[in-house]
Amino acid sequence: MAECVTPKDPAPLWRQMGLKDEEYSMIVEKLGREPNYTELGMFAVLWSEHCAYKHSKSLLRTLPTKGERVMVGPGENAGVVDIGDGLACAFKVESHNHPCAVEPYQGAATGIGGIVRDILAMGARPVALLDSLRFGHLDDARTRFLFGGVVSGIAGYGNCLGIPTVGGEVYFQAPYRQNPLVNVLCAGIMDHKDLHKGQAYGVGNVVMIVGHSTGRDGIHGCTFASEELGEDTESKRPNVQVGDPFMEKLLIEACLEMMQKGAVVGIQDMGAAGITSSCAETAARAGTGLAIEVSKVPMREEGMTAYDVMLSESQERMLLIVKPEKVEEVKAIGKKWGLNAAEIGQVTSSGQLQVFHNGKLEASIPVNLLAEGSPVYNPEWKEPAYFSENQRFDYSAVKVPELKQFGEILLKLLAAPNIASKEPVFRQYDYMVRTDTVQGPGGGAALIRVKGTTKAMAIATDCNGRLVYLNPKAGAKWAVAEAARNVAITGAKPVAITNCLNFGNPEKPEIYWQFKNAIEGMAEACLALSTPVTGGNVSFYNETEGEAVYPTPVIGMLGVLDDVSKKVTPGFKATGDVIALLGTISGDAVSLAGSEYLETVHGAVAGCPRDPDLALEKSLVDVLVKAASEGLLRSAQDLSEGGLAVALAESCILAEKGADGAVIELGGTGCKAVADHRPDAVLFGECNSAVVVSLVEEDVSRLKEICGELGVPFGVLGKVSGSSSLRIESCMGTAVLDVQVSELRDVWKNGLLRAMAGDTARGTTE
Amino acid sequence: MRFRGTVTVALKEGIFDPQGEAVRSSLVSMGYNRVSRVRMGKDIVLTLEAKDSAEAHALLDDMARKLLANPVTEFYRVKVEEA
Amino acid sequence: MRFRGTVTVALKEGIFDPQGEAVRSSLVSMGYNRVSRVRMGKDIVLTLEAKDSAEAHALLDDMARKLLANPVTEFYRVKVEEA
Amino acid sequence: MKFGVVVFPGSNCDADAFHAIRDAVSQECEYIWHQDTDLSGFDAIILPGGFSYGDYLRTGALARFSPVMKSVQKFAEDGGLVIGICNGFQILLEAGLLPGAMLPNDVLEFRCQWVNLKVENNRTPFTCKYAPGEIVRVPIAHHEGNYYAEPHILDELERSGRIVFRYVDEAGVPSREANPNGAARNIAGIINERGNVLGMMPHPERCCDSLLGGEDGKRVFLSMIEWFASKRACGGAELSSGAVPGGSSTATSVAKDRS
Ligand SMILES: Nc1ncnc2c1ncn2[C@@H]1O[C@H](COP(=O)(O)OP(=O)(O)O)[C@@H](O)[C@H]1O
Ligand SMILES: [Mg+2]
Repeated sequence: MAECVTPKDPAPLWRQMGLKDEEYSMIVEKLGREPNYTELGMFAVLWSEHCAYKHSKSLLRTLPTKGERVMVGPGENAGVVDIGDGLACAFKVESHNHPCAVEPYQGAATGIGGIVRDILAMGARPVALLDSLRFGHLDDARTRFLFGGVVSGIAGYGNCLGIPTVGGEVYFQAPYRQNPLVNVLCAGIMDHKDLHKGQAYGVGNVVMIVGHSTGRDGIHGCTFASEELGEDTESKRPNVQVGDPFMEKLLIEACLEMMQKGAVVGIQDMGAAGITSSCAETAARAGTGLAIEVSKVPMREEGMTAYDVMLSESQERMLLIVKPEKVEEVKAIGKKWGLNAAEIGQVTSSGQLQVFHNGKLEASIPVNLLAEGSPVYNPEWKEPAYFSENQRFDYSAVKVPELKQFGEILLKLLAAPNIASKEPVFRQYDYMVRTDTVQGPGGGAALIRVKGTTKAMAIATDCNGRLVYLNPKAGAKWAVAEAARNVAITGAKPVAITNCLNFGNPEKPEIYWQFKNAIEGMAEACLALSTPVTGGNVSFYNETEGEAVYPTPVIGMLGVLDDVSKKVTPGFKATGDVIALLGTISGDAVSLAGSEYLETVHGAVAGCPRDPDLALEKSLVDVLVKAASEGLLRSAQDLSEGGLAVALAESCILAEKGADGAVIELGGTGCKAVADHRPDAVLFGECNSAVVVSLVEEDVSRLKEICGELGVPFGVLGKVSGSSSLRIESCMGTAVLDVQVSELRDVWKNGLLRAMAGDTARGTTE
Repeated sequence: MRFRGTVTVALKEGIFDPQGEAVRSSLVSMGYNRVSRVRMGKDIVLTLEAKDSAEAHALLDDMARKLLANPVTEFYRVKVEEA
Repeated sequence: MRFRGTVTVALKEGIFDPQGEAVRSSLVSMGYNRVSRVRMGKDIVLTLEAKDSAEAHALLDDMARKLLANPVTEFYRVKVEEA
Repeated sequence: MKFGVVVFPGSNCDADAFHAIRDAVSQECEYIWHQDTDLSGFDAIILPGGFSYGDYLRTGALARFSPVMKSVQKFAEDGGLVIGICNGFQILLEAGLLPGAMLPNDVLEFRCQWVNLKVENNRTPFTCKYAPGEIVRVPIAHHEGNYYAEPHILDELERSGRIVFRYVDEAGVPSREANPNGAARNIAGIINERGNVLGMMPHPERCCDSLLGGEDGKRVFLSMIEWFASKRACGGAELSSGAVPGGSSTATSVAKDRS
C-alpha cells in the first residue's frame, strides 16, 4: 500500500488518486467513516469522470431515448434496437483517446477489445466494427506515428477476432495533434430471447470471472482518462495494457456458448475500473450486494493486494452471475475454450460490495454509493469569444477564384487527406470476414446483411468537428443529419443512434458551453429525425497543455434496409442516366463556413455554420428510403466535405466501368444558378441538405412525384456521359470545370499516401 | 570500420506478453512442462560503419531509442562486434 | 536447477527480409546512412528447469527444432544461463 | 458429400466456410473440434481461415500441433480431399503437408482486397469446374501470404503443374503490381504431389454470392463435389498421374524435416 504514497508529495491520498476534497468529504459523510486505502481506491476509480459521468449526467438526461424499436436504452452496456424478424442489434461506440496518445497500437487494440465486450455483454454476437479517428496534420512525424500505430492496432486486434471493420472515418485537423481521438463502434446481433443484462440478480447466485488472469495492468486507467494530458503524462501513465485478441476471440465464443446454454443470469464486461466497477454496477442495477473473495481471482503476478486486484484493468475478462447449479457447466465451457472460469463470490442481499482477501474483510461499500452516488456537477458555462467573432466573419475577404481555377481546386480538395480515399486505412482491415459485408468501407454507410432474412443493417459514423467547433449546436445537428443521410443513401431507414462525445475539460466554462450546445443540437436533431439515442460514451479532458480538441460528438447511426437487394451505392451505373439533386444547395457565402474548401484553399477555419433545416433532412431521408424501395435510384451520394463538386467527382470515380464521366448544367431547376451566387460556394459549400442521385430517364417523373409529396426540392443536374470526364457548366453553357475522371481518381486514391510520404521516424513529442 | 550491432528489444518486465504466454502453453501441451515462462522479443542485427566500437555503440543506442524500441513498452540492449 | 534459455531465430541468409529492409530505409532517412543492412529476428527467452546446463541446452534445441523456428526459412541459436 | 470444417482456437472463417458449403453449394457440413481425431465419415476437410492460436510465434505454427492435425495428415494420405484456405494454407505448410513457408507480406501490412487469380491448373479436384487459364476474382485478407520456397522446389512445382492459382493482372499477366504480398512467382495456391491437398491464400468462401461482389469462389467447392461424385470412376491413382503429372518427392522430403 505504502508504495503508492510518494513521501515527497504532501497532497492527501484522495487528491493523489484524483478525488476532489469535497468528494472525499462526501464519501466520509455517506459512508459514516473514513474509507480505508482499498476503499478509497475503489471510490477514486468509480467516481472518476470516465465511470461516473459527473459532468455530463444532467445534460445527457435531456437526450431523447424513447422509440418503438428501442429495446434497451442508455444505462446498460449497450443500446439494443429491434430490427424485426425477432432479431435485435446491440450497438455502441466508445473512446480510447488517452491510451492511444501514449501507445497508439495497444491503445487502439484494447479499445476494440473493450467495446466488443460491451456488445457481448448484451448477449449479442459482435458482427461489425467501425472506427472513427481524428489526428493532427500528417506533416508532423509524431502524428504519422500515432496514425500508423492506431490503424495497425485496430487491424491487429479486430482482424484476429474475425469481426469485420466495415467503416469509419478519419480526419486530420490541427487541434487533434497532441490528443488524437480513437472512437470505435461495435454492432452485434441476437435473437430477442437472447438479450442479457449486466444485473446481479438472485441472492446466492455465484459470481464468476471468465477470461484472462488478473495482473497489475492499468491500475487507475480511468483516473488517467479523466485528466488532461500534460508534461508529466509519462510518469502518471499506468502500466500499458497489452491486448490479447486471441484470448478475446476465445472469450467471445465461450461467453456466447455459456449464454446459449442458459447458464448466465447476468453478464458484464470488465473495462475501466475492472472488477470494482463490474461488481458495483451489476449489483446496483439489480438492487443486490456482492461478496468477493480476492484470493480466488486467477492472478498472473505474485503478491497482489486486494487493492491491486479490485482496480486492475487487465483485458479480456468478463464477470458472470451464474446459478449455482450451472457453475460446473460454465467451468466446463471455459475449459473447452482454454479459459479461466473461476468462482469469486456470491450475490448477497446486503446492498454492499464486500471484498474479502483470504477471509479478511478488506472493503465494504454500499453498491449504490459506489455506482451511483458520485456527485453530479452542473458546471458553469460561458460563450467563448470566438463564437461572436465567427458571426462577424467577412466572407468578402475570401477571394472568389477565377473560373479557370476550379478544376485545380477540385483536384486539390480530392487530394486533401480529409476527403481523399481512406483505402490505405481500410485495406488493412478485414472488412469481409463473416461473409455479410454487402457494402464495406468506401461507400456511404456500411451494409451488413442478416443471414436468414432479406435484411441488412446500415451503419455509419459521422462528425465534422470543425463545424461543431465553429457552431456547436448547428454542428451537432449536422453530424446527426449527415449520419442519417449516409444511412439513407444506401436505401436503409435510419432508426437509432449511439454517440461518443469527445470534448475538452468540462470544468472550463467555454468547453462546457460547447458541450451543452452540442447536446442540445443532438437532441433536437434526433427528435426531428426519429432516431433516439440508445447509449454512448463521454470522453472529457481531451486537452494537452490547455489546448482542447475540436468538440467532437461522433454519431453512430444504425439503419435497417428491409430488402438488401434494393441497396443503392454511390457510383454512377450507366451512360445516359439522369443526374439529379434532391434537396437544396444555398450557394451563399455562409455555406462556406467551416468548409474543407475554406481551410484547404484559403487557410481559414472560420465562419458560423448555419443550422440544418431538420424538417427537410427528415423528408430527404424519407424520399431516399422510398425511392430506393421502389428501385428508382441507380446511385446516391450525399454532400459533405467538399460539397457538390466532390460528391459528383466521387460518383464518377466510383462509377461502373464505362459509366464514368458526367455533364452537369448548374442552371437546372432546384439548384440556384452559378451566376446568382458565389460559384465557389455552389460547388464547394457545405452545410447543405442535399444528395446527388442518378436514375434512368423513365423514372424521373416518379421520383419527382415522391419528392413533391414529401416536400423535397428536385432538380435535374445533368447526365452520366461516359465521356470519362467530369464537366460542370455554368448556366450559360461555358465550362466551369472539365477534368478527366482518371485524374480525379488518381489524386483521390493516392492523396492519403502522398500526404503520409515523408520520413518515417517515430515522432518525438515536441 | 565495419561493425555488426545487435539490438535486442523486449517488453518491459511488468507488461503482459500474450504471445510468450501462448507459446508457453503450447510448449507445455507438447510435453515441455518444465518451461515456466516465455517472453518474446526482437533481435535486430545491423551492419554499419563507425570509426570505433564506442561510436558504433553510441549510434546503435541512438537508433534503438529513436526507432527500434518503443520506450513506452519496451527496453533494449545493444551489443557490438567487429564485422 | 532453473535456467534461462534464449533462442534467437532469424531468417536464413539468402531470404529477403522486407521488415529489416524497411527498418534500414527508415534509419537511412533519419540520417543514419552508415547502416548498410538490417535483419530482423526473434529473441525468445524461456525460463525452465533442468538438471544441468547440458540438459537445458538439449531441451531448448529440441523445442527450437520442433516449434520455435521454421527450418524452411529460419535458423536458430540457443544460449543457456543459470537463472 | 460431407464436408468437415476444422475449428481451431482462433479460427474465424470457420462459419463462413460452413455457410458456403451448406447454403451456397448445398452439401452436408459439420464442424470438427481441433481436439477431435476421428474423421471417419467425412469426404473432404476444410482448414479455414483465421488466426489459430492468435498466429502467435508464426502463422499456423501452433495449430499444427493440434490433435486433429495428425488425423488430417492421415486423411490426406488416404486420399481424402483437404483444402486449406488462408490460415488453413499456413497450417498445411507448417505441418509439412505442402512444401514451402509463409513470410510476412512484403508491404508489411495486412491486406484485404479483391485480387485476380489465374487458374493455372484446372485438372485438379479443386479446379475442374474452371476453364484452363481462366481469370477469376477472389478476395484476400492476410498479413502473411508471401509464399516462399527454395528455387528448386519452385521449379518443381512449376514443372509438375502444382501451382494452381497465381496472382495476375486483368490481362492475366503475373506482374509485380498484381502480386499483393510478394509471393514467389505470384503463387496464390499450390497442391500436393498426389493432388488431393490444396492450399490457397485467397478466400473462395467469401465469393459464393453475387450480393457480396462475386461468385467466382463457388466453383472451388463445386469442383470438389464433381470430382468426388466421379471419384470411383477416376480413382486416386489416376488423379495423381493425371492432375499433377511427374510429381517429385520434394514435398515429402521437406515435410520430413518437420516431423
Ligand atoms: N477509419 C476508417 N475505417 C474504415 N473505413 C473508413 C475509415 N474512414 C473512412 N472510411 C470509409 O470510407 C468511406 C468514406 O468516408 P467519409 O469520407 O468519412 O464518408 P462520408 O463523407 O460519406 O461520411 C466510408 O465508407 C467510410 O466508412
Ligand atoms: Mg464524412
